Amino acid sequence: MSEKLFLITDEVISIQEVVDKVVHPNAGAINTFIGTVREMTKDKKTIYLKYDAYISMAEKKLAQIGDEIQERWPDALVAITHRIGRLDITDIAVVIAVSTPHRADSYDASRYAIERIKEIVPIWKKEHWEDGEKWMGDQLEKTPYPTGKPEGEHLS
Amino acid sequence: MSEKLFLITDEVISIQEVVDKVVHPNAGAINTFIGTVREMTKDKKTIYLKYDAYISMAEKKLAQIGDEIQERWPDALVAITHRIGRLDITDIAVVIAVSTPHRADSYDASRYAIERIKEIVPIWKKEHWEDGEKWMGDQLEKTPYPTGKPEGEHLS
Amino acid sequence: MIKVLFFAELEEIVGSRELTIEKAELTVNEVKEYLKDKFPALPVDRAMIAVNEEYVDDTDVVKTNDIVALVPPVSGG
Amino acid sequence: MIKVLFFAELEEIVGSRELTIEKAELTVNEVKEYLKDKFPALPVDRAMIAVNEEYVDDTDVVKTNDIVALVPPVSGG
Repeated sequence: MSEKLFLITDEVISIQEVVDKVVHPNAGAINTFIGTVREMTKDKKTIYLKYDAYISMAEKKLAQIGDEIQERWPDALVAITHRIGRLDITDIAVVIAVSTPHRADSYDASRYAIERIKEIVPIWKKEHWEDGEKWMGDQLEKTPYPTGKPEGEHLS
Repeated sequence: MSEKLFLITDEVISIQEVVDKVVHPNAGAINTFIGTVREMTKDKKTIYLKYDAYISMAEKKLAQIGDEIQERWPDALVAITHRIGRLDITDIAVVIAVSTPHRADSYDASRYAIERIKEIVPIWKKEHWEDGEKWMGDQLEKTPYPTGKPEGEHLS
Repeated sequence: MIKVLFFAELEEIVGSRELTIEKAELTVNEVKEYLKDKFPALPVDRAMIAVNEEYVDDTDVVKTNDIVALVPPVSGG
Repeated sequence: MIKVLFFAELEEIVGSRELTIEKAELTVNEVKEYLKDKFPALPVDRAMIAVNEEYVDDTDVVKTNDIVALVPPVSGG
């Protein structure tokens, strides 16, 4: 396993290993978010997924999310591992673990992490259905980036 | 390990085992809340804890929380394990795992579960400090139950 | 015969996890009065009462073979 | 020499994960125009641009040995 707090891997993710990275005597609460491969999205049946990433930048952006969390929740410890490659139904794609002294912050910071992953971390999912396949992320073409970078005050 | 979705145990809790109970093809998100033994609470240093429970009723009340969650979030699957006996700093006292198709619900339902555990599940914590010990739960004597049962519309 | 269970701090005050009341029927309130008489130091009014593992009201009735539990404020999680 | 990286759908359209532009300095906007000319089917304006692994503005300048990446809308998590 890797000691990295922010890791892109092509291996199966151990939840325990990610949690272990944030265990601390002053943590009373650890929230984890585990993203798994869902079979049905509306009426479409997924057979498997493939994830691709710009690995070095993705790890850097995950670390940035960790920094953003520690600015907002100074006592938080954060570890995130995202898997790439082929994933089957129920496989784990991502594990986020956040420890804090008290429980409310662990939920809020964990939620912050997954929302930010979906905004700034260069990872892409290709859905494979029985009748086709598609890179996800812009199905509605609702995400143009005319300025060349994401909008929003909290992006850097 | 036990197959029970709602379990009181005196053994070390495996996060993976609790999560495995809620993995499902239609779950895209699993939120877990892990309660660990914190060393410092304000200025007091905990040496270890002991948890006691009314085991049969506690498992029944955990199951009730599962039912309440499925009323509010019909697609949620819930598993909760709480440990009793002696626990040292950083040991896991409770693991809640909630799976849902989409992520927002997994956070909300998990948070609901931990709040309800602290209201209705007959489990008690005894703090052991260097200079004393105390059963927790009513330090401020702010929780009288003159009617013999907890108040609140959502209790049953 | 009604069985009463004590946990946590209450068990320590009573010195035992359970006792038996030799009655066939009592209201919850009567059980509480009985315990207050017998154990003046027991914070009965700060406990919830469960009968057969469900929380009850003071006016509910407890019958022979029922199991009453005093549930002090909980602190799990 | 400026290196440009393509991922996901963009890699499939270009047919390669990377290409090299033989220039010493370009604005981000000039890199985008270059790519639009070369690959008319490439949805350049729906991608974010990163230089050396940080998101940049169209007016930023790219120099020799910099690594530019086209980052289509992400879908991790």
